[in-house]
Amino acid sequence: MTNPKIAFNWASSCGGCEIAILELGTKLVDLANKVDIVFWPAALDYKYSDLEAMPDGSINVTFMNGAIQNSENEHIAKLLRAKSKLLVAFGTCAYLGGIPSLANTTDRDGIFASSYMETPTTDNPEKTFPQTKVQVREGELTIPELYNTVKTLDQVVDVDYYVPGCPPVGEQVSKVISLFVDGPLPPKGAVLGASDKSLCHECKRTRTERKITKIVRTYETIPDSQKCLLEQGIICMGPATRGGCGSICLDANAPCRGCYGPLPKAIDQGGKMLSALSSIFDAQSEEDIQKLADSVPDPLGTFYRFSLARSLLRRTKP
Amino acid sequence: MKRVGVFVCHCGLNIAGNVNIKEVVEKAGKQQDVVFAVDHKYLCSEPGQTLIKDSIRQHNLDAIVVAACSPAMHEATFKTIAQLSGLNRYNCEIANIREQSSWVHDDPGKATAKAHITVHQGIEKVRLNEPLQPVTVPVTRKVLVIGGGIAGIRAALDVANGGYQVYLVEKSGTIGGRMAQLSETFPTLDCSTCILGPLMVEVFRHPNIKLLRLSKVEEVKGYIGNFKVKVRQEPAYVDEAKCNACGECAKACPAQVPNEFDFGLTWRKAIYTPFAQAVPPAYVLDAKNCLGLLPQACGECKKACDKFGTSCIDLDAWPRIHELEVGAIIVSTGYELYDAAKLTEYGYGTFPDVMTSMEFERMLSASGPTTGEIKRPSDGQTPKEIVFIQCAGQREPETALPYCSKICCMYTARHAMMFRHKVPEGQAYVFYMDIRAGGKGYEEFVKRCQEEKGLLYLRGRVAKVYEENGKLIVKGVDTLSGKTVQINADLVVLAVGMVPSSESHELASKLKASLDANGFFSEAHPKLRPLESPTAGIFLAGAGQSPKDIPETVAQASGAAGKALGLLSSPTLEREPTIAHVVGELCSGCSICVPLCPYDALSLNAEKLAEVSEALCEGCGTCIASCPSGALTLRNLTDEQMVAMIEAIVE
Amino acid sequence: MNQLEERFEPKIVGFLCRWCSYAGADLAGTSRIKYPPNINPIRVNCSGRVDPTLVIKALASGADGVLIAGCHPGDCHYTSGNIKTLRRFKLLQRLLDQFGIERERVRLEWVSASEGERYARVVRGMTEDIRSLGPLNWKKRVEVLA
Amino acid sequence: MQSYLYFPGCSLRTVAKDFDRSAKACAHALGFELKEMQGQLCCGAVLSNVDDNLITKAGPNRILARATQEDHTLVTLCAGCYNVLKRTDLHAKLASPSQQTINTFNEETFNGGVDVIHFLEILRDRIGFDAVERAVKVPFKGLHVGAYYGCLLLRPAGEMKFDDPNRPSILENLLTRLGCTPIDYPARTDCCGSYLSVSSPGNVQPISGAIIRSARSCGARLLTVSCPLCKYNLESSQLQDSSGSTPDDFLPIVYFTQLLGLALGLQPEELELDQRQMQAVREATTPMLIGGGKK
Repeated sequence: MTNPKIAFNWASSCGGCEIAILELGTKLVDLANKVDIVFWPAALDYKYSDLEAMPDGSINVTFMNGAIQNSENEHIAKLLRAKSKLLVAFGTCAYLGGIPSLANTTDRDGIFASSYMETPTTDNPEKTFPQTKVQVREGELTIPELYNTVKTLDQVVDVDYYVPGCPPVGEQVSKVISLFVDGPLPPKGAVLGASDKSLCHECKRTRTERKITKIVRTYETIPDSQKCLLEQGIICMGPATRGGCGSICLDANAPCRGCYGPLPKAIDQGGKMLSALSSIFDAQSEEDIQKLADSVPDPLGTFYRFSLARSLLRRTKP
Repeated sequence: MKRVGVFVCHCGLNIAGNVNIKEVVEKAGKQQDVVFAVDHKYLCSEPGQTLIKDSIRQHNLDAIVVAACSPAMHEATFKTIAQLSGLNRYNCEIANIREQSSWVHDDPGKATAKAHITVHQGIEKVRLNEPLQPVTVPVTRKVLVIGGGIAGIRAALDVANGGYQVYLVEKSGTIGGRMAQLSETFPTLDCSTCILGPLMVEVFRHPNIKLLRLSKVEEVKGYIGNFKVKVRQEPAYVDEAKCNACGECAKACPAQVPNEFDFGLTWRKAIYTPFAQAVPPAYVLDAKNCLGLLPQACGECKKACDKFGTSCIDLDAWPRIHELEVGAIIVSTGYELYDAAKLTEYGYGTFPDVMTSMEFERMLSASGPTTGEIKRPSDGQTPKEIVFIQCAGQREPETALPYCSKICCMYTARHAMMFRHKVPEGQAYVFYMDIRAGGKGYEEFVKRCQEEKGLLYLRGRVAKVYEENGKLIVKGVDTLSGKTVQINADLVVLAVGMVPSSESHELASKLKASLDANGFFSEAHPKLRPLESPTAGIFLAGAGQSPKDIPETVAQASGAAGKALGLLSSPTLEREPTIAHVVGELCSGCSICVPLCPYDALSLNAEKLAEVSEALCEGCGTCIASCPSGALTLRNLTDEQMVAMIEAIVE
Repeated sequence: MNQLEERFEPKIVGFLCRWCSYAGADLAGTSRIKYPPNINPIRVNCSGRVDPTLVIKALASGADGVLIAGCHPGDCHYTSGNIKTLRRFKLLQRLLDQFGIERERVRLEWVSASEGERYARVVRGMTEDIRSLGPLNWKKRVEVLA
Repeated sequence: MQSYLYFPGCSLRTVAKDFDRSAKACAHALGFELKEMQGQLCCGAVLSNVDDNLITKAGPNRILARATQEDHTLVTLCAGCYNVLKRTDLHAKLASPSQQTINTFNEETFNGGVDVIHFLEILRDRIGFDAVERAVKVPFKGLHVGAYYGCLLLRPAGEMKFDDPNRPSILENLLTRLGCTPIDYPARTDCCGSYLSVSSPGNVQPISGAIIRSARSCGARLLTVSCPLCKYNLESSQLQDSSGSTPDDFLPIVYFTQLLGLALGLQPEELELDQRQMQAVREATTPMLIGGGKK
């Protein structure tokens, strides 16, 4: 029998997920013996035409990372969906929108304005902005159209499985891939390569009393590496975030930022964390409560850093 | 997949008058899982309840929604009928389409639309309800009575006579309360202390009553049937058992203090007995006014007691904390007087000869400052012209008390009559708004006074009182003749209103019992449950709940005692099972929830996962809102149900 | 008249605590105090039950406004559930600011069991404020700016 | 210079120019200015409390709606305007159905939110009587003056919350700082007769006459007021006949701003005090101490 055909592709992403796969190192070689990699633009030379040439459903499983932020992302997503039996949203961007979906706090014009006008290093007196089409002597050039709102993969095509992580950690990646090689596969829609419990469950730090008297930012202190960061006033998304990452950030004495996404029963990762955090504010009077609430830096960016596109509100008010 | 039935009540025209019942029924019938929908004129009536019962059987429903009045009214009734018809009582939901629809919206179309949404909400919720069994808890068969006035005394005696242990907590040095300060009582004019005294003694002697004087409730934990109460008792410095009230200590005491029992019209010593009939019949040392205990400054009382008395004084006594366990609490904290100095138009506090009715009451009393003679505070002369101002600072929503204290018409009539008896040549004027003399023999009594010679009732209010060469000029209006009147009076008596005890707010928050807008304890229902606070297990008696006269107070006290006895009659009681619980496989043990519980019902178990104690949880849901993993849920008010209801509203 | 008919009718989701605010709303009913029908209350035991996520959920699924009402501070039937609500609300306000949702749309009010008139006033005021803001209509807005 | 949005009202444009001008002068001397608001109207003079006669509320609502364009604090001098505008704002806050009717009618939406304050409140709460006292250049010595409040500043007390309706003290406290000897008399909060002077003038004389008698009997040599209508009634009740000639024991009435002005060292002309009034002030003041110079 022939090896299963697998494909990797990236949409709007930083490329970290690609690195996460390369991180498999020698395992990658063993993998190559078990599967045929039929499409992987980031690592090997493929053209979209190769992909278009493939018959529908001919790929066993495609790992797609990155959010959907422009017409090209969407086009390829649809193409890969057609060509693949199984489509996996690989990495937090594809799953929840990730960092790119913070762009949902503005829109195309806003992004253009800041990138092509406002940044101090930009000098653009002619006010030149990207055009989807431009006529040159050789003919018409086109580039993809940037969207106003960043979407998750499953907001444009049907997705079978999700793998969280920014990026997914090494051993989880190999587990997930081998799962597709050896099976058995969980029911459709499952989140793979992550725990169903929050990071607190695997956190080694000690907890004493759940209360927050003061919000402290990471640059303001060197936290006690043994004690719960929340109790030291550092906003740690751990309580509202899936474990499974091996709590690498916490081991580096840095707080969890929430990249593994919401817990199975949580309606909205940001909302849940906001409630958990404010519930344990150590303040009774309205003034004190106001002070603490005001001292939380950038609530939207803090609580929805990785999940804005998959949140209840999805973007700021248009 | 449930089979839901919807029952819509007309409530006569209360709902049907403003809501299109037919439309509500039709729309309800179209909702998912609804297999039967019907309306009835009065669902709470016997035929109405039978209709529900029969329909449940016929259409073998396993959940019902009753669209009627507020759940505060008949939720229990409808849940019970559901249960009697073989349903689990928690598969019954109430949709409030009266108080919050038909009664508050003018446009019938809109009221109907809202009623429909309300019913839809109920359907969505009941579809996801799970059958529950009540939580059974034991009952501590003892009662705490707070406040030793006539209400507390009556209630304590009734419970004690019913055979149960009573703790009677009184903040002052004696029981008796306001009634002990009264001279006579209307309408029969019998001497107040003569009828109160024996009851006080009965309390003192009763084997089932433990009297804690100089005591205050410090902390209340637990819930109906199982309250844990901390009571702080200040030391009397006098051994009740030994003291024979000889009074030698007071003779010896050098410290003079204004006597609060006479509203400062007389003096007492720092060691004293509030009044002759005080119970317990023992002296009290008031540490605040003693020349000094720590370090001991004087000690004359102790010397005197050791010399002539029973050497029962211990100046090194300490406060005591009593930890009581009771099943029911009766609140009888009584009333105080509205601060007359706030009524600047009458000049109380500025002019010595303007006094309150209670001060006048003391003056009438044979045990009072003037041993019953009427004299002007300013110069001790007998007043010839006296003005009584009723409703002083009452029925004045803008600036003072919005309500009527109910008893002033009666005692003012009595005061005026007593004045006439004591000063036959005197002339009394009574300014009133209208006479409220509802009660047995009351109207007749007021009539008698009004017919007295030298006693003039003027219907109208007093605008201002001011002093002019030795007289109090009272300017008012007589609305019957339509003329303004001016009276040059020697004495002015203000019938100031009753206000709840100044400590009732603090006590209420300890008891978690709510107060009304005027600071009186609120009852569970103004008509049907006037003896109970909305907080289960807490009963109300006397003027702490609303202004009352003595007969009413006594009646309510006996009623509250009856309620308490009813509660104690069974060794166990059932509690609502709609409480929090943890879905173990979802909990990560982040323990955000643990410190949030006001009842310490949350803890981490052996596997370091959150756990709820069913006996302690009251089901407030604060922990649920904080749970970042959705592992905590409130039985029958889960997030899924909340979302379903939200969608029913916005769709 | 015509203009009255075309008037935009806000949809307001109410979360009323059972002991104070829901009782207050009932009192408004018993006293026949009129107020706009734009609010539909959900009865919760304590305002502390109201997870900010549910408020966000309501706005996201089409509500024009959300009212959370509980006992006055110090009067909470469960001692201090309302204070926890206040903590969550203050932070939620800042989050909604960032999402561009006007403060008038989400309010936390203390309404005691004896304040029927106050409840009516709150609902009137809120309905008017939101009416002048216009519909929120979140789902549609987001789709339009895909 | 701190500037307050100011609404003078009709009387201060006509019969009570002296009140308006003296107040502005005092403000200037005390280091703030009264900036008149745009689009003034009559305040309506009386606020109807009934719910089926809203027209009287249309005017004040317009005024406040317009004031919000410029500021959220509005200063008044005339006790009448103060009473009407402050209460209009309170009623508007209730968001009652009738308020919506008014707004629809006015086509100017106003739902409350203007802090209507009286000139006296600036002195007491914003500047502070201490500062006022420090600014006094020519303190009065032994000027026995009676403060007359009338009703509109104080009542309805629940809404005005200006001072104790029965024993007010704000004017006395101010006068003391100016070196005056305020005298207490029972009638200082009685009604002056108000608009009866229009509908049935005959009834005003006894009412305001009693006030004058009460003040005089308690030793007042001068009365000070903050309401043009009170001033009118109290003065006219003393005139013997239509000729307007005054009796010898005529008790002069001045606005509190005029006394304040004198104490601040302003000239009688700036305060529009005529000869007769200045004469009265001098007579009422212990002679050798007139304008006793710096304290």
